[in-house]
Amino acid sequence: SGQSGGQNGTVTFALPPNATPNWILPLGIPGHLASYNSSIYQLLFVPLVAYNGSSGTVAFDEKASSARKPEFSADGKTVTVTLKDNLTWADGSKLTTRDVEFWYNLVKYNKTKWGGYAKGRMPDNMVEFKTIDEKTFQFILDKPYNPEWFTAVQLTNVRPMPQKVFDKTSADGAIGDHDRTEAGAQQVFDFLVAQAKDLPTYQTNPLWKAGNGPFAVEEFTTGGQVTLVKNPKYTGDDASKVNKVVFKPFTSADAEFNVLQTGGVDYGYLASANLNQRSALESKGYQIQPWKGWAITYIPYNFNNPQAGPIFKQLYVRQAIQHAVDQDSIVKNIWRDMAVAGYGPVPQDPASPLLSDTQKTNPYPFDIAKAKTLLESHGWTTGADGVAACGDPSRCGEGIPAGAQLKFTLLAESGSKETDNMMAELKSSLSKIGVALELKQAPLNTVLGNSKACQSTAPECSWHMSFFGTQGSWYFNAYPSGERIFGTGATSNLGSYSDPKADELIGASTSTADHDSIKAYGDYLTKELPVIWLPNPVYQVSAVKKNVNIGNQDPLAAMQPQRWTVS
Amino acid sequence: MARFLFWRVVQAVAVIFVVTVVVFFLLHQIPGGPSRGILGIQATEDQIQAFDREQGFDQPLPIQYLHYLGRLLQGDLGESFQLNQSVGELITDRLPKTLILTVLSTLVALLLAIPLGVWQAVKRNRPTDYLLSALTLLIYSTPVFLVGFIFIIVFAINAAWFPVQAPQADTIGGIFADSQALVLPVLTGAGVVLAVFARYLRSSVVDNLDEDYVRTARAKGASEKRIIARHVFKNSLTSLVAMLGYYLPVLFSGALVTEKLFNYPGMGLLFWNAAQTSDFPILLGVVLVLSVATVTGSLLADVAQALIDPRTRRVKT
Amino acid sequence: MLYYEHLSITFGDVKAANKVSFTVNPGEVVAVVGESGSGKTVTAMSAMGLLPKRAKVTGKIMLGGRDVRHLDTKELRELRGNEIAMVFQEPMTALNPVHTVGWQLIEAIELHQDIPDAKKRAAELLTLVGLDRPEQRLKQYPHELSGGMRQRVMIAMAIACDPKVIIADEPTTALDVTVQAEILDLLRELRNRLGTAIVLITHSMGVVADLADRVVVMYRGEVVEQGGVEDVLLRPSHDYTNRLLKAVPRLGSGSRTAEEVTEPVLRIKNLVVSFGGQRAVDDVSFEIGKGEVLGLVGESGSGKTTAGRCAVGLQKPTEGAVELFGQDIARLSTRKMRPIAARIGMIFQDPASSLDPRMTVAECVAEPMVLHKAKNHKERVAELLDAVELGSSTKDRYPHELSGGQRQRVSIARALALDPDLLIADEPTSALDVSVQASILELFLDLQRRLKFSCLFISHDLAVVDMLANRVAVMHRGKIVEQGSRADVFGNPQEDYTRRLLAAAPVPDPVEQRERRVSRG
Amino acid sequence: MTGPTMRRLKVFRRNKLAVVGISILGLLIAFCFLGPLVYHTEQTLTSLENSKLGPGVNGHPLGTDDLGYDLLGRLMLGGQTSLVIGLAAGVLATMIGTLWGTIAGYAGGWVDAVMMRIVDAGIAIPALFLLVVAAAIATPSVSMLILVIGLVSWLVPARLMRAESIALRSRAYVESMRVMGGGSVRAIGKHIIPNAIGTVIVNVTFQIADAVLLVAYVSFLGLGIPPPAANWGGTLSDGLTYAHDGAWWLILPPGLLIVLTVCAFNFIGDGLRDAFDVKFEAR
Ligand SMILES: Nc1ncnc2c1ncn2[C@@H]1O[C@H](COP(=O)(O)OP(=O)(O)OP(=O)(O)O)[C@@H](O)[C@H]1O
Ligand SMILES: Nc1ncnc2c1ncn2[C@@H]1O[C@H](COP(=O)(O)OP(=O)(O)OP(=O)(O)O)[C@@H](O)[C@H]1O
Ligand SMILES: [Mg+2]
Ligand SMILES: [Mg+2]
Repeated sequence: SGQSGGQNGTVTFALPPNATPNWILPLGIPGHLASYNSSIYQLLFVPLVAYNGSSGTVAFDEKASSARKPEFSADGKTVTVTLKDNLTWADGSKLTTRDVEFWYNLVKYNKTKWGGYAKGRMPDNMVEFKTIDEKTFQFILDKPYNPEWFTAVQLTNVRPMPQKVFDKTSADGAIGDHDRTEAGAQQVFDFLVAQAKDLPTYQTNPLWKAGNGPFAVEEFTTGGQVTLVKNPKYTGDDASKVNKVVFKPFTSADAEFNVLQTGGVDYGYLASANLNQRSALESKGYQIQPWKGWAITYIPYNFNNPQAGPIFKQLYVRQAIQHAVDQDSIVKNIWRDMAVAGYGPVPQDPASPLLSDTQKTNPYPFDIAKAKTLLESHGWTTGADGVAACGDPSRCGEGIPAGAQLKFTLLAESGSKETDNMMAELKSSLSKIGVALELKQAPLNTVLGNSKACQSTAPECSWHMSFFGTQGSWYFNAYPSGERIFGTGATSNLGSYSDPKADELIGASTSTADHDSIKAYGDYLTKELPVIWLPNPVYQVSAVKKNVNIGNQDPLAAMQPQRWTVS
Repeated sequence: MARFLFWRVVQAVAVIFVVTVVVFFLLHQIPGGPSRGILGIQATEDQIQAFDREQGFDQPLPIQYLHYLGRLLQGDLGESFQLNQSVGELITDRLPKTLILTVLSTLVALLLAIPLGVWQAVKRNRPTDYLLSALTLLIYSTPVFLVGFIFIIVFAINAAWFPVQAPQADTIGGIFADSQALVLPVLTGAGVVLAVFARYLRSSVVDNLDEDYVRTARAKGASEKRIIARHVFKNSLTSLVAMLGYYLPVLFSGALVTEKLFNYPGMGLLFWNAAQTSDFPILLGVVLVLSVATVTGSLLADVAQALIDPRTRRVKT
Repeated sequence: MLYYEHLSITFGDVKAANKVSFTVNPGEVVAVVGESGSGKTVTAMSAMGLLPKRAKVTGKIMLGGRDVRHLDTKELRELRGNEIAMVFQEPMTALNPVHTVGWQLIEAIELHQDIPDAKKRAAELLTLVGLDRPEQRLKQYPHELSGGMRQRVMIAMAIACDPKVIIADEPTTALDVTVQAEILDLLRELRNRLGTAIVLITHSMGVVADLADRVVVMYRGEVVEQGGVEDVLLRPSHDYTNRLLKAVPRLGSGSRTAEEVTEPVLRIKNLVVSFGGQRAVDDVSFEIGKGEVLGLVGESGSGKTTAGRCAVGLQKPTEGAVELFGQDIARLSTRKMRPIAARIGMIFQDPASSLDPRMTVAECVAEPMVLHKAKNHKERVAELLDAVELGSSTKDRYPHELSGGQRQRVSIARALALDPDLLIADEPTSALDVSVQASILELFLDLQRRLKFSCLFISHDLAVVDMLANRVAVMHRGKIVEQGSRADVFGNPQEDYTRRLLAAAPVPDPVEQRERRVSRG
Repeated sequence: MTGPTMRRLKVFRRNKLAVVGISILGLLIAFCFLGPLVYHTEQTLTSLENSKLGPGVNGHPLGTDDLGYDLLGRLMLGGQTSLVIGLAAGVLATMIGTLWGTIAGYAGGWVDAVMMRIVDAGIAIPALFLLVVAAAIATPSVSMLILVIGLVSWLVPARLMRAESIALRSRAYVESMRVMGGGSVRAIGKHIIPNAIGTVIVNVTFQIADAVLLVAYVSFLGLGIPPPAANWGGTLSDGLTYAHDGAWWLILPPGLLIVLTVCAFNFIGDGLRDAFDVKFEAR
């Protein structure tokens, strides 16, 4: 069945297991930020600023945005944004600055409930929203910012919403300017969230039919099946070329692969373990297209762990460990080339002008002998049990007692063959330099829950290393700065890495406009090894029917189905 | 009888209470807590704290439990952390699906196991019996996931006799309408218990054939067929049905595998995914529903035995 | 009607029946008697073709002119229930527990007859066997009926198709004498009315005397004597028949006397035991003096065993008190109970189940000594086994390797192991045939005379009690209706129930029994 | 002692399947525990360049798996885990279940009610749940799996033994012992458990077979012992990942070994059931 996909201009897209869409309000709240939610609602409500990497590099995508490229004042403290002229909401009214202000007010007065909030960032860093006219407005910022960073990382979160439909406090309440007072904004926010929590009504609730995007909801089941149809009222310049997109949920990757083999989906995926089936799938009318991710993958060291921390703080130890990771072999044999070796904090594929030369060349290539020498020259000797122990504390480094062993536990995400094998390989190759890893496995959520940034005295600080990157450890917004993962005290800096120089470089990368600042940051952390760098796997290995043209897949893990074509 | 029933119900309620306590406290022994995992790596400290406050994780465990119990007594199973639905909704959504599959699987297993077991009993300790014993054991000892996998590869992908997925409809009518798609998952599910039923029935029929009433029936001039069908069978079946009550948990674990392989989102999968994402309210809800089902099952089994089958009152030799 | 000619049946090496020949004529009742295991049941069953496949059969079994052995399955089925029917020994298990009585009766009818209203016929049959409210009975399950009722249902099933021959295998062993009398009357009436031939297998010479026209005596698989009932019972010619008849205890042959109880070993006061509201024992009081045997008699289910169990603390009384050696056992802790336990012996109703199948005879007998840390087990065990006339070869055998009579002796030896002052013996002989029973009673009397222990002797066999007891208590529906010296109770009963009981007990003399029956009315 | 033992042996030997079961089990044990002494392989260091070699290639009789481990050696190693877990968990479950059920049945009354409601609660909590929680709290290891599997599977033997115990406690030989002044410990230890030994032994074999299967199931769900430890179930479920590649040698051998083990124990169980069945010879 289904040898020719995309019948009647319909494309069926396979969702990954356990990622069923369940949120529709363009304001995300914590816990409902799965990428498929935003992928779907941004097709209904056009974001202010969209980035996309399908052109080959990650760049501003004006067609998918509701504004033209924002302009920054010379002092970097004022952003001026002009909305596009042709976008209208479903009721025919035009998109205006009021709709942006509505969003801003809701976020300003409800920032802690909003999913995109982090202290010091939006809306904290926006001092004022200034309406210039119906189509133009300004954000006044608290200090100068790198325009590229601010647009890519901050403004992408702004989602204009139809104020004339949304600005009410109950389902049959009157539309008003409730958002302009704090109390009113909170009521409106709560009302909208409550509506969004009523999943079974997504298909019928008029709120969700008010959008201005290229698609409209036809079906949104509690089981996670979502059908979007081409929005006939769409007035922008990014109109859909397909009639219908069906997002189909799957209970497991195996089940999806079985369906794929019978041609049951137009745009699906397969595990890299099944890549040998490539020709079989191709003969069934599929094309295999790796979907690269704008991400990096790594294993954090817990620098605050009382025993292992002092060891991890030694750069030579981190260097020795990095030398012992055979990334090329892992990429080739375990990921079957569906991953790219990673040497530093900036995504390496697709290529970007932000990548430093040091990171491109890999300062710590796979070299067991060198790794061993590094350890031995610092006073470590391998014992009868094959584990290196510190024989000379004066050379081992500060805080490492004599007899301390290079024995660590690594808590890794379960459920993926590739990860299992990568961890087994890591254990095996580290054992060759006298580093003993004890592997533990747990579901992703448990791994994350267990790998908290912590004070060394806290009981939850017992973890040594953890891996949660089966699909990439960290996905960047359009601009790959590292303030949230390597900045001192940042929440997602799980291993509590702290280096004043790194903090300085990070600060520069987010506030100055040139690419040198981020390259300098990349160069430093590539050498400093705040984590074990690992190959970054693709977002997914896609299998797409040959008659469905999806263009390049967006490394930011978003989708532009309106640009797909069916022949 | 009424008194007996009353006490058994009281005990059943106590059992369910114990189950909720055990499950609740066990869940909270999982180190790390659910918030970081639920909110994702990108979540900020504030959000994590807000989440913990909202869910009451900052309170002592017994207090949390009392809150849970309080809501439970009002019929509120809570909200899923992650799925944007209430646990009650999720379960009413998924339970019928799993029920369809398990009930059909059990029926099919019984339909196959009954003639098999009876025939083996009639031919006991003869080559046919040995052969069938070996066959049922073979099915029994092949892990479910392998059975399902083989079914899919052979009958769905290569031969294309059946669809690779279980019915995808959301309504019960829709599921039954797609009956062809039910075949493979139901057979896989049946495999789990078929052998157990067949073996159990065989020994039960063998025991019953030794009973004196069989001799009485023969003396009346009843044919062997009639004796098996009308006399022995009913005796063996009542004990088999009594056993079914206790097989719910086994069926449930089997359901998970079938649901995963055949893209059929039921209770097993709901539970499994919740376990993967530390979605405590769902875990608690599913375990609660299952324990109610199991306890009711065993209660019904006990009552049925006490009511229908006077042999349970006799001291067995 | 039915005749066996040189019938032999073997199971492996066991010759269960050897060249058996006898005839049963229409309207005639032939009793088959003989010791346990002599082949009575297998011989009878062979006529129905119901022997297990292992059995090897030679000879002729002629039924209505056809040899049963040469019939095919279908013909056999036509025969069973239709021409020849059987009433099995165990009414408890012979009925299917999950079907109603009506269902099973109607099945028996419809298998052979095409009657439009089988249900009505079934009700008629129940009336015929003397059950009241037949419509209601049809809807009941076997476990809702008493043993006697079940036995009658079995008979109703057997006569459902007016068979020409009925085989009744010990139809009354499980029943007490009053019910037994009713069933025998029923069988007699059937024979008289329908001219049915009846083969009656039984241990009880009283039953034989009551019902049989002719008697066949079997011994070790062979027929040793047959003839008219008066000839065989009154003028036996074969040695075994003689022995058998001698062993039958007779009422009125007892000789023991009663004295005033001075120093009671066991005293039961106003004992009540209820099971779920039903009073199994209802306000019972009695005492047993030193060296005295109290016989406790009464119909089945009257509460004898329950009273005995209370006496040793196995059953908690609902009301009332039990005093052993002057101490109220309800007030005693488990630890204080131990020395008292050492002074009591108990023989259970069923000898087979009171011995642990996984212990040797020596271990079984030694167990009380182990429990009370007595010394010199080995010698004592040998001594005890000697006393109950079990050779030393039995010492290392397991219970299942012994015969019923031997097992009974082991449990007597065990009960006597610590030289008890009180023995509770609950129907110690009910499971045995008369010849074995006789030797055990002999032994018991001998031991009791020598060791002078007190004894509560429970039995529903009046003749046995007559032989052993000093005093007798009669139980009926949980109450003691009469209590007194053996001679008074049996010789001059005051209570109506006692009189009925005595009258219903059949005597093994056909002439006398006929007279008794007539006078009973 | 010789009498019944010999008789049982005779009955057991007459059951041909049981004899086959014993032989298979012997071979399996030899394969897993003696095999590695003869056939040495690398089972800790991975060898990615040698991954998934077919049978016979590079001196690997059964080929290699996805990490380059020699499969034959891996099956021996994995068999040790599977058999040890199966045996230990089966025995543990039966031991706990036997004691628990016997005591509950013997004591009766409210003790019985409480103990059996605990069993009910145990049955009502899905084993899967306990496995998931256990895996989240501690890393799965051989001893942990034994413990968890043992703890989830003692419930059925407990029910069985309770029924036996109730039947046996009212047997006259137990009562007579109590009349003689014996206590509960002796009643349970000397009379009840020995007389239910048939049930117990048969149950052990079934428990072991079930435990072997459960280990496989646990591995399939990713809750098994992390690498480089191996067990048959893990090898099998890993192999399934490559089934579409046609890597049959990763599936067939472990699958066959599991089937053989489970069948062997069940056959033995059947034989033992007959051997301990007093009615058997009468049939
Ligand atoms: N199915 C059987 N298999 C082997 N031996 C049997 C079988 N049935 C009966 N026997 C043997 O045949 C012999 C005769 O048994 P039968 O049942 O006829 O005795 P019986 O005279 O009815 O004794 P009872 O008075 O105790 O009922 C016994 O030795 C018995 O052990
Ligand atoms: N454990 C029990 N539970 C309920 N009812 C019981 C129990 N034990 C005895 N009974 C009932 O108590 C009554 C007396 O029983 P008991 O065993 O004392 O009679 P018995 O006089 O010894 O009879 P038999 O001569 O048949 O041995 C019967 O109706 C019996 O059904
Ligand atoms: Mg007999
Ligand atoms: Mg009694």
